Amino acid sequence: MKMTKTLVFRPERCLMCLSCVLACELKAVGMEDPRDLDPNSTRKAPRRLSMALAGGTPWPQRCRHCAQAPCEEACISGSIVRDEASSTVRHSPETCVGCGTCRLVCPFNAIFRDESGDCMTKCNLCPDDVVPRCVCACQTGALTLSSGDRQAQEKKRSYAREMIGGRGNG
Amino acid sequence: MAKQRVGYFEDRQDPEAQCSRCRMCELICAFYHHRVGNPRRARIRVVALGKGADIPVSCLNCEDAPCMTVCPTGALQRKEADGMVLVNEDVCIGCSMCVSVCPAGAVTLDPVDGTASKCDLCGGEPRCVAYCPAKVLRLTDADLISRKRMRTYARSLVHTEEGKPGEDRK
Amino acid sequence: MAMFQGGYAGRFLYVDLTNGSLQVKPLERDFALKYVGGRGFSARILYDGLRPGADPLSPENLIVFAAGPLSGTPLPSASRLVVAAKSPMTGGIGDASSGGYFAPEMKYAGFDAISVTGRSPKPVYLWIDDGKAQLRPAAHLWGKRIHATSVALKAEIGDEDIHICAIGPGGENLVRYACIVTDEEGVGARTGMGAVMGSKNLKAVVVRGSQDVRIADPDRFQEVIDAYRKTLEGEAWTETLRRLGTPNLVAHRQKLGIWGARNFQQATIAEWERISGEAFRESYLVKAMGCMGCMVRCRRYSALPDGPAETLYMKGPEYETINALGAKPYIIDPAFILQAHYLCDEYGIDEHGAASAISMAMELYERGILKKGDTDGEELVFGNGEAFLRLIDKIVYRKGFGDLLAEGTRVMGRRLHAEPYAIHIKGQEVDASDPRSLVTRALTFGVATRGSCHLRGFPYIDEFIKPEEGLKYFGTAAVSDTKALEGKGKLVAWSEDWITIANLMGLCIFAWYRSRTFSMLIHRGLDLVREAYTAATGLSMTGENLLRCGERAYNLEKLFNLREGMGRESDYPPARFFDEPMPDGPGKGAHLDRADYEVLLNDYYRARGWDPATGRPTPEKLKELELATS
Amino acid sequence: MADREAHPVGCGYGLLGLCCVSCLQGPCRISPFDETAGGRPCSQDRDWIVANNLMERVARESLRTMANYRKVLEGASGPGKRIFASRRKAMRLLLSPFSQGPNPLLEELFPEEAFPSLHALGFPRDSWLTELLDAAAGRPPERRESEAILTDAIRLSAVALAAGALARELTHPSQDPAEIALPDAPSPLLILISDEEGLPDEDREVLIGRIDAACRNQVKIYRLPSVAFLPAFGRRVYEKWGIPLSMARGIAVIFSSSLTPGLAALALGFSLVPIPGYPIQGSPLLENILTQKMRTSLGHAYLKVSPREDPCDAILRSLTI
Repeated sequence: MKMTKTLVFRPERCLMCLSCVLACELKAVGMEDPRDLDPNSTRKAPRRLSMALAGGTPWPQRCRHCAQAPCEEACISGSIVRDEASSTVRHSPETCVGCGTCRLVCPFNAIFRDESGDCMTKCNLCPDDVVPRCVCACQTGALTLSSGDRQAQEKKRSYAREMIGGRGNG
Repeated sequence: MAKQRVGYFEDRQDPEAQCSRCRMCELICAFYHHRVGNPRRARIRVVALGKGADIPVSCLNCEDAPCMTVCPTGALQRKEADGMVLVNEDVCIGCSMCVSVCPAGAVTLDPVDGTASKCDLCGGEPRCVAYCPAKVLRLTDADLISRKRMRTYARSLVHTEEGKPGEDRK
Repeated sequence: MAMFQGGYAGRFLYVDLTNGSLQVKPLERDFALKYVGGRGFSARILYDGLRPGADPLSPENLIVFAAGPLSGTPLPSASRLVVAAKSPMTGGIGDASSGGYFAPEMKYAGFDAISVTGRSPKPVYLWIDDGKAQLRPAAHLWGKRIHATSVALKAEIGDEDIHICAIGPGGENLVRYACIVTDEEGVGARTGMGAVMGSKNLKAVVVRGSQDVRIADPDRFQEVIDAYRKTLEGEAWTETLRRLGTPNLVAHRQKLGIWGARNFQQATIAEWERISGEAFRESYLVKAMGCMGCMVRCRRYSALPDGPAETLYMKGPEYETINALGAKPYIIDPAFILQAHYLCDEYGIDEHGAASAISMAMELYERGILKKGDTDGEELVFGNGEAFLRLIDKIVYRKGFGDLLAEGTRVMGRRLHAEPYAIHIKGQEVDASDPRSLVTRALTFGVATRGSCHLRGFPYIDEFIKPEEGLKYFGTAAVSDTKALEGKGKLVAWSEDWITIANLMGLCIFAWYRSRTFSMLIHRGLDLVREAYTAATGLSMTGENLLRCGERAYNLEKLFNLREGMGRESDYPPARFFDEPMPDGPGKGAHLDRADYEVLLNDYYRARGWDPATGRPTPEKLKELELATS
Repeated sequence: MADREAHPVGCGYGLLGLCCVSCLQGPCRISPFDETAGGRPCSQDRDWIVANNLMERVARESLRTMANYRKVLEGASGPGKRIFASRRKAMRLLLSPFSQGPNPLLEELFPEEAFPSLHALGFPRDSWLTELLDAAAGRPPERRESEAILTDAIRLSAVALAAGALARELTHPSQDPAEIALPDAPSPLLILISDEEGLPDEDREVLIGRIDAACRNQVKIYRLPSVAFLPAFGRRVYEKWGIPLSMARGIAVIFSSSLTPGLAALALGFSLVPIPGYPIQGSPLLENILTQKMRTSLGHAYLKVSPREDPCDAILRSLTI
């Protein structure tokens, strides 16, 4: 889990425009443009990313790709595997039997049952895309692909600057 | 005794009594905890702001710590009422919620173990304080910073005799 | 990785800029045991990789960035990086070392050494991210000064925690004595490594890593760290070093009267207090800085108010800066020294190179050999600061007279038929002091493999070694008498091997190796390093083996120079030190005696086990050092 | 955000018309997939939101047209511009909120026989302002069916079209619509209208050229400067061929950044190919009304062009139905 890419969220930039949610759903049904949707089909897209308001501040409810993922341990069919190279927890729908134990153990309610298939679904951080679809759709840069380490360093930097009163020695 | 943390106390008039970015604190911290040389796994990081401003930043031991409240598995706890917030490695699942909410960015995920890693005061007598060649890191109680800033603010309100505003006014 | 329990990262990176190939090769165990690291690796790689007679500024040349086995470990002051290549100044092997954070970061990225050859068609920089290396276009960085380059790189990569080894406009325009600047602070200055990078169109090497540097035996390593800390308390040398940094030597030079002022025509400076360590500490010092893990913190960080609004912040003046920019052109003005120092670091050229070339031109101008017409109308008299600054710009962009100055004193001597005024050994300007009154110093400068250099041996051991220690280690008590010749060969040979150990391990010569008492020298220099190496890497190492590794690396460099045709005749100080007596100061009237120097040189060659006539290591010595291969 | 070109990003909700900003609790964005998602204090469903967005947009646009109409009307009452008092009174009535009963001018512009689809869809009863106020009265909390809102929008756009035609009549009396040359036998017609003269746009000209070239042989192409000609065109078709527009299988391709011209043309009986398309896909019900239901009941319809499809193919496909 070295200097790898994970989703980093900056609440002060989020407008709750939900474009990320729509982009993720469109990717789930394999579409590029919402207008291609067939109006009569009642197929629901699996909801892998949703935005919640935690005490007034926006908060993306999604898979956080934990290092020791409870869902990985709970999965009876072994279809949830943590991929160290890209530090993401990958779920493969083919081998999933749809028992739902992962949904029970996930502390973030980030795993849902996929209506169309009889299996579960969660965010796999768009393995085939260079940049995940939700990051692409976010216009204000609230949702970005960087490493947790760098986010911590940025906060340390702003804290340090604030601590010396911004004078930075003249 | 009051809650403790590692504080940075510099004296801008004395060239030796300021952080000289030798990063010995990072090296010795990583060595004490993980027995390796790797500053990225240290729990204290020196932030270089340029123009001679280098500030070591580590856990502030907040009163109601956001990392404790947001941790889904309760891995971040205080042993005694006024002790340091400590990480329980076996319970931590590496979801990096604490990394997102920590105001000073002092909590990071350890690149190798994948669990949260933050300052734990080395069990009472921190190594970074012992090994800092400039002796600018000291074990202080957590709310000292505010008193110091109150004093500097008060001093800035008082006009000195020659009519020049207090040195900190700038 | 499994080959080493710790210390070594176990991987070398070989880069060929012509076809952009990046190869990672493992580090063999016996290669590591024989050449240890740093200058050992670079000497071996250069010796094997280069054919004799290759032009230093051609794609054929090879530049090696090498870290030591102790770089990256929490051992204090294990921060030195060695950059080596065939030198455009001397034509032999050249290396420069610089402190800061680059070598440790290289280890965290998983590489012990990086070797770059070939020339890239377009400017590029090498970006090493946690074990993966790639070449990225750097056309937008070409022509930028050092600070601007690192700001642009940090913005492009989007991370402040990266470490950069870059060249400035000086290196790009192939100024012979261009230097390499790491993290805008550490300067690998001597022997023109920047020009080699410039000739390869390599603007910078940028590195970031998060891998562990493992320690084989952590508890034992902890003891070494604590032992080292104990040696620092109450050590006079480290106390002055922390208070004043290297400029504390200004007072020492004035006391001994060994300045190289006015291009070595004057040995003392009347108003030396104006440029002493105390003066700089009073008016310009911001704070003391330290390289990675250094508990001595000799680095200075100064601020020079440049006009009402702007203040120039810079890594402060070292003693060499004051000696080069202050004494040689005899401009005794601290503000000027800082201004010129800031320019040299931003442009990426070596202060000694520029100062020697300009002060030689000043001497030729005062003697009438150079007219106003030749010097683009500059009034080149000693003490003319404005002309000096203008000439620096001309040197960097090779405009007019600057183009000749950029070639260095040796080439100037040939072209202007003024060899006696070119004070250099093997093409490298004499730096630290005037050795005419101190015999060991002269020998150390003379035989240094990278040209005149005070960091190759430890010239003033004879000032504080006690006679009984001399007897024990060097077989003769006369060693402690600075004037005597006897035993000095063995002393210089020993101190060269002993200092090479620092460059092998990646340790800093000031913070770790310097001391005013010989017993502390041995304790820290051999015993603690042996302990640290064994604890870190798990490979057993003894004191004698350490010295032999140092000797092996040194002999390899000597073989490289011999292969380039630099035999015994290149081990002589310039004619001025023999013919002209010291004009003033305590050593007034002293000059090197040719006969004495011959005796010294023969003594040194015999101590080294080299053939006195040619200076070539004898086959027995090569077999003893297991260098018999080529 | 790295490969933005790979996924051209417009706001998905806006394109579908599912972003409702009509009250201060909003904006609420309804997911096209999940009926219940997207917090809605007013708990309206998707169809109502799409219809409401249509309505608000048409209302806003008609304001501009009617303001222009009023300015022309005041200008026309000066000396030397003789129009019969009764006609001016009727014209002014088109704007007043208190007019009772149908306005004779509307009858004159849209005769029953020439435009049966307009009468079926929702013939504007009296004046613009009454239409607007009735439509506004239907806002929440009274629950108003989305279909009703759609007919309000059509009625409003028809009035706006009428006002546009009358204003043109006053400003360009000389242009006699009669000389539109129609072929003798009824045959399919293609009307290319671009009312964006003010905004030069090469892509649009190129597209028009392509459509022109592609459909030249199958259909008779007319290039009209603005939608105001359509009522006269419809009447002309009825006089010459005796059949109303919707049976004449006329297709109107309208390049416009506003909604009203297209909606009015659709009401008059043209099959509509709007470029860019209208935000109605968000509600299956409305889309169904404007496409299938209209096709079956009235013979012409709104032709949906999917984003990556070339408009020429859509037009050719609709010609063959």
